[in-house]
Parts: sequence; C-alpha cells; structure tokens
Amino acid sequence: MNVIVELEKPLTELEAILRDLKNRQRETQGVDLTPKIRELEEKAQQLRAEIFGNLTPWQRVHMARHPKRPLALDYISRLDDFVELHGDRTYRDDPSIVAGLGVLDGIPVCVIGEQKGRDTKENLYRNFGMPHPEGYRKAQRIMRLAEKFHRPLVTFIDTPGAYPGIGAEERGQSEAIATSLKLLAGLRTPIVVNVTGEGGSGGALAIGLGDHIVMLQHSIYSVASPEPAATILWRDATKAEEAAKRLRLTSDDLFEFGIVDEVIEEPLGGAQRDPEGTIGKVLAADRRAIERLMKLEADTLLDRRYEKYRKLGSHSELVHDRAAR
Amino acid sequence: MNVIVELEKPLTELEAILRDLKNRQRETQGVDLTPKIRELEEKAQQLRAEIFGNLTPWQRVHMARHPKRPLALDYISRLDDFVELHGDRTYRDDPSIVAGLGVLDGIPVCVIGEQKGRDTKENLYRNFGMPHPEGYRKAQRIMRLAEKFHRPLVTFIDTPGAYPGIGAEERGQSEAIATSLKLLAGLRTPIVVNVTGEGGSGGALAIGLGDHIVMLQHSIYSVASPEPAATILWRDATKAEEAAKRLRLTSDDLFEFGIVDEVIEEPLGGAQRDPEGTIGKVLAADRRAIERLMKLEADTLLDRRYEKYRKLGSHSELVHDRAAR
Amino acid sequence: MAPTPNWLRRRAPKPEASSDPLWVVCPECNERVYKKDLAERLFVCPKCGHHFRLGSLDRVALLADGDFHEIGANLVTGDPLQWVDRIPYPQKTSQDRSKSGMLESIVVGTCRIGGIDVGLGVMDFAFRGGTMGSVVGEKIAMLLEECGRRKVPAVLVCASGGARMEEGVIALMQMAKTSLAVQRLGALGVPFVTVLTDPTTGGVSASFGFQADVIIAETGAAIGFAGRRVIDQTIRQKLPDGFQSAEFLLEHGQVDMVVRRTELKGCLTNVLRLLTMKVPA
Amino acid sequence: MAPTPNWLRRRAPKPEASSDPLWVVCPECNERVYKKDLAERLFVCPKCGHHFRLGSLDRVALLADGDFHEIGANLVTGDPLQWVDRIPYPQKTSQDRSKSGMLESIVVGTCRIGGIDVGLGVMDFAFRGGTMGSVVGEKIAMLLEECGRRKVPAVLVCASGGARMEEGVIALMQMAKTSLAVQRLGALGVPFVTVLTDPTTGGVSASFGFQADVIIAETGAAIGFAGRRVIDQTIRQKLPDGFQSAEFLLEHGQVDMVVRRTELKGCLTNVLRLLTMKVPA
Ligand SMILES: [Zn+2]
Ligand SMILES: [Zn+2]
Repeated sequence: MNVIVELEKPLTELEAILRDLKNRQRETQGVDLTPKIRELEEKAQQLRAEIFGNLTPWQRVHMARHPKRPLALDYISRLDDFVELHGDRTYRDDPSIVAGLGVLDGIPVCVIGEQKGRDTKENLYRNFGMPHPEGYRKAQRIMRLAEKFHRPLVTFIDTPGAYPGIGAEERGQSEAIATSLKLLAGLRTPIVVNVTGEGGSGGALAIGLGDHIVMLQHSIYSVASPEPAATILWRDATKAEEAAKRLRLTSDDLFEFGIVDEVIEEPLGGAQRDPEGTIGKVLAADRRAIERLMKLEADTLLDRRYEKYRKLGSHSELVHDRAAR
Repeated sequence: MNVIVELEKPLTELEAILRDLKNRQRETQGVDLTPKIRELEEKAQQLRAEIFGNLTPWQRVHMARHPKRPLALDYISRLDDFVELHGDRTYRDDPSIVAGLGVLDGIPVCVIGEQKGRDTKENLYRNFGMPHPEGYRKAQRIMRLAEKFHRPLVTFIDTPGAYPGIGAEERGQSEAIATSLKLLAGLRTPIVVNVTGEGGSGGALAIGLGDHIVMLQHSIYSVASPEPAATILWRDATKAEEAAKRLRLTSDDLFEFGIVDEVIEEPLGGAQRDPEGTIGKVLAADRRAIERLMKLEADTLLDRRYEKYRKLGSHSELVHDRAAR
Repeated sequence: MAPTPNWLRRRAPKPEASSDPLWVVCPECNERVYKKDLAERLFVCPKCGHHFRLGSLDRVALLADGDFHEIGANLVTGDPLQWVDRIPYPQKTSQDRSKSGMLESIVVGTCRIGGIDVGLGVMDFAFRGGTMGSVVGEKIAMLLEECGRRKVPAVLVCASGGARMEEGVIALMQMAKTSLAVQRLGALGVPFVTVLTDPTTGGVSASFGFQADVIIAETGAAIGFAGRRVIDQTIRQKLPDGFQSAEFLLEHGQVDMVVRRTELKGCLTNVLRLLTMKVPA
Repeated sequence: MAPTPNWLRRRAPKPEASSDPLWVVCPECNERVYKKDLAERLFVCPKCGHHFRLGSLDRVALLADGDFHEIGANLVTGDPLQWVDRIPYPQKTSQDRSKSGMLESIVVGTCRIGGIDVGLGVMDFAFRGGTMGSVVGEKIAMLLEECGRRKVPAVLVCASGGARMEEGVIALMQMAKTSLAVQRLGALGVPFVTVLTDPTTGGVSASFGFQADVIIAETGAAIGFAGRRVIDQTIRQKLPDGFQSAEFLLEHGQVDMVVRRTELKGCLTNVLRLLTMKVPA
C-alpha cells in the first residue's frame, strides 16, 4: 500500500465532502452553504500543510510512486503530433519504454520515456516500468534517429530499475544499459532529461545521461530503489525505509549534489493535484533548455556534457604517511 | 548423396590402389613396381579428365558442396594470430558465422566467414552454415570494428542461405540481412569478398557486398540455392537440378555478368585435391586486392563501390507505342 | 472540382482477378462484396476490415495529393540469364505486361503527400508477384538519387514475393544496388520511410524494406524473409498463429507501427512532417 | 635477474582471508591446497582448475611486463552522503584500507603488456566488494584520458559488486562519467578492452564493463546486471544452471571469449597487437 495514499485519506475524504457541498450549493439555491464550505476549505488547507508540509524520505518515495502521479505518456501525449515508434528491430517491443517523435512548442523532438501502468493489468503489461534489454535497445534506435535528424532528445525517467530477471540477463541487460550510456555520451544533439517519478539505478540512468536534467520536486533518484538497496546493503528488503533515509534521493539532495540542474516545484500534495499545470511547467522547462542548448555547436555541447559529469565525485588525495599500505 | 563423390568413386578407388603400390614400392625393394604405377597414373589422369572435364551445373553445385572442400575456417586459420570474436552482444553466439581479427601477410584484417560442418555432428552445431539473425548481427559488430580501426574486411561466403525457421523470422532475419547490407554499403574501409563454396541468396550477399569479389572456380553463387529456387519456381524441390541449369550460378557466369572480379582456378577435381595450394591462391588474391584498395581515399572507395553495383542490371526503355498500358 | 491527376489519365482499365464482373468474395469473412463498393473503400472489406491487395496505381491515388511525376516509366527488363522454362522469360514478361497493364512491378516518381514533397515508389503484386529484378533495382536507385538531389524524403511501399528467380543473381544484386542507394540517401540526412504491405518477403524485405528510418506495416500484411513453403520444407512443423503477420512483427520489435489503410495517408503525412520539419533557428 | 618491478616494492603483505596460514580449501573440489602453491599457480586450483579471486596487485603482476606507473595512487573517497548505518562510512573505508592494504577498489596506471604500451586498470573485490564509488570513476576517467593523450589502448580488469550504495547517486553518476570517458577514447580511435573477472555486476558491468571493443571473460567468472539476491527476491523461481557464468554469457552472445587465467596474458597481448598494429603504407 502506498503510504501517501494512506496518509492523505482524511484529506481525500474531506475533499470529497467539499465537492459534494459545492455541487449541492449549485443545484439547490435554497440554503446558503457558503460559510460551511469556507470552514471546510480552511480545514482542508490546514490538513494539507500538516500532511505534506514535512514529508520523510520514505514518504517522498511513495509520493514519487503515487498511483495518480502523471506518467511518461501523460507528458509525451502533450506534444503535438506525437507518433509512437515501436520495437528494437531485433527481438521484441518492450512496453515499459515508450519512444517516438513529436513537436514541443514548435520544435521537433525525439522522446523516450519509462512507462508504468495505472492499474494492475496495465502494470503487468508495462512490467511496472522495469525495462528489459530490448526496451533500452528501442531507446537506442530513437537516440540514433535524434542524432541523424538533429532533433533534441527529451527523456522521462520513471522506473524502479531495469528488470532483474532471467530473460533480461540472458539478453544482456548490462550490455543494453552500457551501450545506451555510451551512445548518449557521444550523441551530437542536445539531451534534456526529466526525472518525473522514480529514478532507480542504472535502469534510470540509461536514458538519463544528458545536458540538462530537470527533476520534479517529489520525484526521487538514487543508485538503487530503496528495496533492492536494502537487500544489497543488509540482505533485508524490509529495511527499505531505512535505505530511503540514507540514500539522499530527494530533489533537494540531487540539486545540492549538482546532478540535477533544475527542480520544478509541485503543488502541495503532489503533481497529481494539478497534472495539467505540472506537465506544462516541466515541458516549458524542457523548451527553455532546448532553446539554449540548440545554440551550441555539437563539439561544444559534447565538451560541456563531458565536463558536467567529469567533475561529479567526492574524493581527495591522502596526504598522511602511506606506510600502512 | 553428393553426386561428385559418387562420380569420382572409380577415381578415388584407383588413387587408393596407387597410394598402396607406392607404399609397397618404398617398403619392399624387391620387385620393381614402377611400370605398373606409371600405367595406373596415366589411367588416373585420363579418368580425372573424363570425370571433371565437363561438369554440368548440377555437378558443379555438388562440387561446391563437396564434403572435403576447404571451409571458411580453413582459410581463416591460415591468417597469423587469428583471434575469434564471438556473439552479437544481444542474443546469442551463432556458430554458423565465424568472425575475428587476424593478420594477412603483414596486414591486420577483420574477417567474417560462413561456416559449415565437416560431419553430421559439426553440421548440426554449425546449422549447415545457415545463419540466424544473430549471426549477421555478430558480423555487423565485426564490420563496425573494421571501420573503427581502419582494417580491411575480408569475408568468406559459404552458405545454402539464411536459415528459414521460426526463431529466425521472430528475431528478424530480414532486418538482420538488410542492416548488414546497409552497413557494408557505407563501410569506410576496403571490403574483399571470397565466394569459396556455396553462395545462396541474401544470406550470402549479407556478407558479400564489397569492393573486390573473388570466386573459386567451382563455387556457385545464385539468387537462391537450387532447392528453394525450385520450390519457389515450380513448388517442387526435386526439380533442383533443373533450377541449377537455369540459374547460371557458375563462376564463369558470375564473371561474365561482371559480378565477380576474379576467378581462382581450382585443381582438376576441385579445391579439396590441393587445399593448401588453393587457400594460398585465394589469400594471395585477397592480399593483392587489399593492397590496391588501401591506396584509395575512403570517399573514392565508396564512390567506386556505388558505381560497381549501380550498373548491375539488364533493362531498356520500351520504345514502341504504350497504348496497351 | 480538382483537375484529374496525371497518373490517372493514362491509367489502363483495371484487370479483374475474379471471373464475376460485379462481385468478389472476401477471403476473410466469406461475404460477397460489391466490387464498386470495395474500390470506394480502398479495397478494405466493409464487413470485416480485411485488406485486399491494392494495385500500385490505386496506392498512388491513395497517397499522392495530386499529380505524380513518374520516373523511368518506360523501363522494361532484359533477359540476363536467357531464361527458359515453360516459355522464354521475355515472353512471360510480355504476357505480364498485357495482363497487368503495367510495364513492371514498381512505379516510382515524385509527388506530394499531405503537402510534403517526396519521392514515392510503389510495388505491385499483380506483376509477377511484385518480384524484384533489374527494373525494380534501377527505378529505386533512380528515385533515391532524385530524392538525394532534391533533399526530399523517400517513401517506398513494398509488396513483393522477393527477388525474381528468372533474373537470377542479377536480381540478387538489386538488393546490393538498392542498399547502396539507401545508404547514400541516409548519409545526406534525407529521411526514408517504408510501408510494408501484403506480402513483403525475401530480397525486398531483406534489403530496402527493413532499411528505413521509420517502418510502417499495413494491417494484415504478411511480412518475412523466407516464404512459408520454404519454411515448411525446412522445418516441417506447425507455424505459430499469426506467424509473419504485421501484428506479429510489431510484437517482435521489427516494425514501428501497424496502420490501417484508411489511416495510412494521415499517419504517413505526420511521420514525414516530423522527419522533415525544420528546427527553428 | 630482472629488477623488482616498482609496484612490487611497495606492496603490503597479503591479507589472509582464511584463518589457516598455510592451507586453503577449494570451494569447487573441496581439496585442501597449499597456499604457496596456489599463489604460484596464479590462484588457480591445481586439482580442479577453479579460479580463485585474484587481488589487483597480483593481477598487475600477472599482466604487466615490468614496471607499473600508477596514476592517482593516493586518491581516497569522500563521504558525499554523510552516510551512517552501523558505523559512519569514513570509518568503514578506513577499516577497509587497513584490512585490504589498499586505498580503494581499483589501481590504475600505465605499463606494457607483451611489449605493448597500455593503460591498465584493475579492480579488487577485496576492497568493499570492488564497488564503484567516486574514486573508481575518477581513476578510470584519469586513466582513459591518459590513454587518449598517449594514444595507447586501455585495458580494464573488472571485479565488482556494482555501484557503492554508501555513495548513493554519486556512485551512480560514475557510470555516466566512465561512459563519457570511454566514448571519448573511442572517438579518438584508441582501442579499449575489458576483462570481466569474478564477479562483474551492476553499475560496472552496465557501464565500462560492456562498452569495450573486445570483451574477455575469465573462466568461471559470474557476470550479470542484477545480483542473485535481487533476482531471487523479484522472480522467486529457480535460476538455470550456469546462469550468469562466463560460459553462459558466451553462449548468449555477450562476450567475445572466455579465457583461462593462465592464458590471459597471451590472449590479451594478441588482441592488443591486432588492435594496435599499423597497416603498412
Ligand atoms: Zn471480409
Ligand atoms: Zn579445486
């Protein structure tokens, strides 16, 4: 169960009552419900501040996984003339990655997104947004198209991670991610990355190496999703909450680390409380970044991309006596 | 049963007797067997001329499939320091295509060959030299290596065709061949192709688009192997002999069509009667071609490759009244 | 009223495949369909949506905005192999020409699709099963070269049983010739789109058919490398349901999309616009 | 007698994993093996051929012709996340340093292999499971940049449990950093070879591990993206025999070859010679 959905239950109920009251007010012109409505609205506002004012990392993980949070296709379908392209041309079409061509406010772009489902059926179809190698190979095809036709590449990250299964290993999950990274590293066209949901591990980064990284306030981004991280660290997936706390996976952290270039604020309570507005803000940020990046020569673009990541790290020279070695 | 093996049976027997006599001559120094040996040698020579002097197209098909004919690895293992590279990096290593790096008389090259087996077990392993898509994708990887490191690409064609099976279709046999062809078309390094056995259909051409095409005298090369050609033409695979006659698939034909640039003569009776010598002649031809092609700028090389194939065809303008249309 | 497009003016009467001049039976739903209805519905069965094969001129009519300026219209094939089986090959192609009303299994030319200048080539199964011989290779090379000169995208609609056996290894070499032309066009940064219609197999699918930037399959098309007869003879086992169908290929990652004929022009226009649109400075 | 190579001179006494100072039990054949024997045989079991994990300095000794000029030898990691679980991360790494005798999980430098100038990086499982954090990323970037400047091939011997959790997303970004360095080296036309040893997984296999021109797997190595524990927790079904073994990867087309440790230097030399050899003018 999503802890945010649990947490916001009183608010959701209150909001339902409010909606009901407002409808009644509109229909019956008899009793004046305005004072009651105002009272409840104030209460709701207070409740929102209480619930969402100071989320823990674990709650933010669940905010990023909120069942109503806008998903990749919600952003992508806002592009003009979006055409979805399918398949890796070698093995399978992987529905956990969507890709295609579209127009962003007058600029033709290539897009790639990791796609979760909204319900169980859709989630089974989308494999909970966990790509197989063929998903990354479809993405590579679109990356090459972007380069060939000089279209900016826009990506949307939302995955717990690359799928850890038998077929995925047999068909080279490592190779698929590695090749995506190498391709993005040398792609002679601007790359704008959006972390809109869950950014889990190499499976996220495989479409996330780029020139400008946008992150939604309540998204998360980490070396591994809390559950596998806990398994790896303590051989105990139930310690995911502990891992979430340690991993520094919030947008504040990522911005502070210099990994994310721009954080987009969400409405109090999360993006799903104003999907249209949030999507618009994200796409506007992408548009601004593209416009700026398109002015650069390809060589300059690649140099800047290189420098951006080259300096990420935390290390120093050991100066004391090395006899211990 | 191979019709050449049948046909050459009396000769094979005679040659066995001769070998036996010569051994006896060497061991026992008593009786002088020289006249007898000379007589039989003359007879063998006569028999060879009779059997091989005027082969039909169908017999030449079987010469190209002779169980003792040198196979791709026989040529490739004559390179210095040959290292075999495996796998398509996405699905499987296909043993019906071998590929790697080696040195041809001082020149580092990349090589690709279609590999049949010598016996049933090996043929099952090599799938009778019929590649799956992953075989062509392994070849593509080696093509890209050749381009990256400016090594000439040398290929050895010997296949009845690309494998026509369920898995092959599922994983995109068409796409694999098409992509190989496109890659070879633009490869900025010399490509020398050897037709050393059976050149069957797109499965052969997929490693056969190049700058200099060498063909062994008794190899064949055609739009389809005689058996599938007969199936396609007359829905009757047993008419393969008829198809072989019609298809004009001998080295004489191919040279006449301007598709093959150089035909290497084989010993009377076929390459297997002097494998070492034949392999040496083929590799020497490759070496000469490479030396010549390496002198060209990449753009010139590509222009010539384009022109070479651009003019292949047989068509004319219809001049009479087109009212019938 | 718009003027009659030029390709329509010199069009021959459509040859009839079935004997009944008015009605045809749908192979999918077995319903009798009135031929005139069928033609008006782009040869899609009004009962079940089955896509009948479409002639190349009908296809041009479906896709081109108006005029279609044919290239290499008068090219006819030679007889490189001096092929004879039942009858000599030149006699076969001569019969094909009278029977089909076409000179060869492809028409190529320039036109507009949804207002976008393109080079368009359309194969026709009615002429020797849409097989590729010298003329197909030559016309495609001419078309792609013209697209390269004019920097307009190329669209090839495939419908072919593969390489033409009667032109032997010369037909095989058309795979190389067209691949070189596709590669050269790509090096110029010009988009290339293919539409795979029923059937697209062999030397056509294994060359330009699968070399495009975007590959569209038409609903119901059979697409593959090897023909079913050849596969049957090799593996002698039951083929899976939907094997080599457009939908099967989509699932196996081979094509970008499967599109109904009624939506084809709109979809193609959109794809072409997305690929040719200039990025604002 | 050749002079002692420089990397050997400043080598710490090898830390012992098992308690018995003289003998070790082979996990494959359960035979007791005399440790000195094992070291002389490159840590390959004399009974069954099992490849024990090899320390990075032993690996350098195995591969380098003589001197090894280390790069970034004094680099130690920071604590970007201010990580604490049982104990603070800086305390963990400090313990790792004393325990392993190494400063980090990789050594990189320049040397010759079979007479060929190369840049060589070797990971060490004994230091935090060979995990990749800031220092691994930085040292690899430094090495590949040096290879680019000197136009000498790069060889990376991988042995890693993946990205280092305690450095979180900073560790993840080392995948990007190393990928960029690999791409840049490749754009210069300089060869890059990896040797995947036991184990190579996660962020290391999914970045530079699988980005090489030629990928060599060492006999018996476990190689994969996801660790077995994570896979078990996800799919809860039995894994196939030999799953994620070097041989399994060869069969699935992922690696170029599987090579025994005793033949590794010869093989690597040959590959490097083939990739660096000049074409005569
Ligand atoms: Zn119907
Ligand atoms: Zn042992």
